[in-house]
Amino acid sequence: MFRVVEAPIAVSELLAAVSRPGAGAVALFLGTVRDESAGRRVERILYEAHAPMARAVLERIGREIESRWPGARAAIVHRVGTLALGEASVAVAVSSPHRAEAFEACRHAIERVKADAPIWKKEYGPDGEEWVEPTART
Amino acid sequence: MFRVVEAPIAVSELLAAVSRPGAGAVALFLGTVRDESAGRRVERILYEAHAPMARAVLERIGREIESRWPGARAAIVHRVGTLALGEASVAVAVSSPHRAEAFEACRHAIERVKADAPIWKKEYGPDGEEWVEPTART
Amino acid sequence: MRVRVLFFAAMRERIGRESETVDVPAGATVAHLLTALAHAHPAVRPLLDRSRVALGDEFVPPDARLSEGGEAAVIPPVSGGTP
Amino acid sequence: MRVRVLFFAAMRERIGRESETVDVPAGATVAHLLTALAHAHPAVRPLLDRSRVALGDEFVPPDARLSEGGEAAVIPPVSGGTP
Repeated sequence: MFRVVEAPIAVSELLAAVSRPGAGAVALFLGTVRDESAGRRVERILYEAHAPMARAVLERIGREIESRWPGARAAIVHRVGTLALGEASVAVAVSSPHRAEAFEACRHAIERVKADAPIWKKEYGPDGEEWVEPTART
Repeated sequence: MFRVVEAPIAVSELLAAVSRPGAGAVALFLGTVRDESAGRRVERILYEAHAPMARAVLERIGREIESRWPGARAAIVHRVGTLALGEASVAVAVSSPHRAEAFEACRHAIERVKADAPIWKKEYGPDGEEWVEPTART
Repeated sequence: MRVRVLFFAAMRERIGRESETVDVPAGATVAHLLTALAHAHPAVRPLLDRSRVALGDEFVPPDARLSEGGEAAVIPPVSGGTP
Repeated sequence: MRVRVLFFAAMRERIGRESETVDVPAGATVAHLLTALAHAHPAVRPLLDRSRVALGDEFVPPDARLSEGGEAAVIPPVSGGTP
């Protein structure tokens, strides 16, 4: 499951998508809208995507995960539109026979999403609005 | 939320328990029943706990996580009873301002659960049943 | 003095009960209790040797003192969590 | 030849539209296109300098060739995912 969606992300769908009898571990990551960014208050965030390419990039990342960690199965969903505090912008789920690989692969996938998915965010707060550019901060 | 439960684990409850406005990341880990263990086929697993102590140990691990990773919030639930293939035996959720800490703390928590929670599993398969002792294999 | 001992998992199955009451000398430690259990149940001695003991919610060392009417849990190697 | 160019996010807002059609010489590359865009929209030049270009679903290098009637997406620094 590799999707760019407008509705809230359904975590249970990702978990179901990676479920398999040989998996003993599932690692799930959610990126959520927080109330602060680089010292500024944030009230909501708009996510915009080059949707068809973004979907293809998410799928490519998933296939990469599955070939690099044998037995792993991945699902990645990114949401677009205006998100309130606490809402999830991105979800990555990876199942694997053992837990070390599930964690590593999930971590790798979210780093790849951040680096290469054509998706942008604009933060809105009391001080105005701003398109965000990536920084070195994790 | 730190619990030993008999009913299926409700992931959404753990996610809700760690949700907070300052969190930009949530890492969730699920341990699931897989169809193979040390080369033997597995059909189901019985989990047994020293429940009151297990609950206290889960809570202690959670507090430890929250003090070691400032801003982190943890939830840990372990299920007991007979579980079918694919069902989750344990769930750990950790929210944190940033993702690196969420992953690290979640990983740390599940290692601690495995080491110290007074919970045991008995695997059932075509070759019989066996209480499992831990090995070095992750 | 009398101490209630709780058994779990493989230990519970091999001993055939979930708990029993053990008589130990006043001032006895966890180490004393384990010795008494090994004598009473020689078949589980190897498993006892790999077990920890908890008083209440805490693992305790072998020199921890037991108390009259207290409860001690024998904790064989744990295997919760995940593969 | 004519190439359709897609703009997103800050680039889209500053240029004021989601796409435009650009005339480039036959056999032009992505580098040619970026030069043409920089001339047409000098205000976004710094942002263009930090942007990548995608043809279809793939990022391509500056020497990739454009094709008549094709579509090229200007991808400013991405910030999806998470804080």
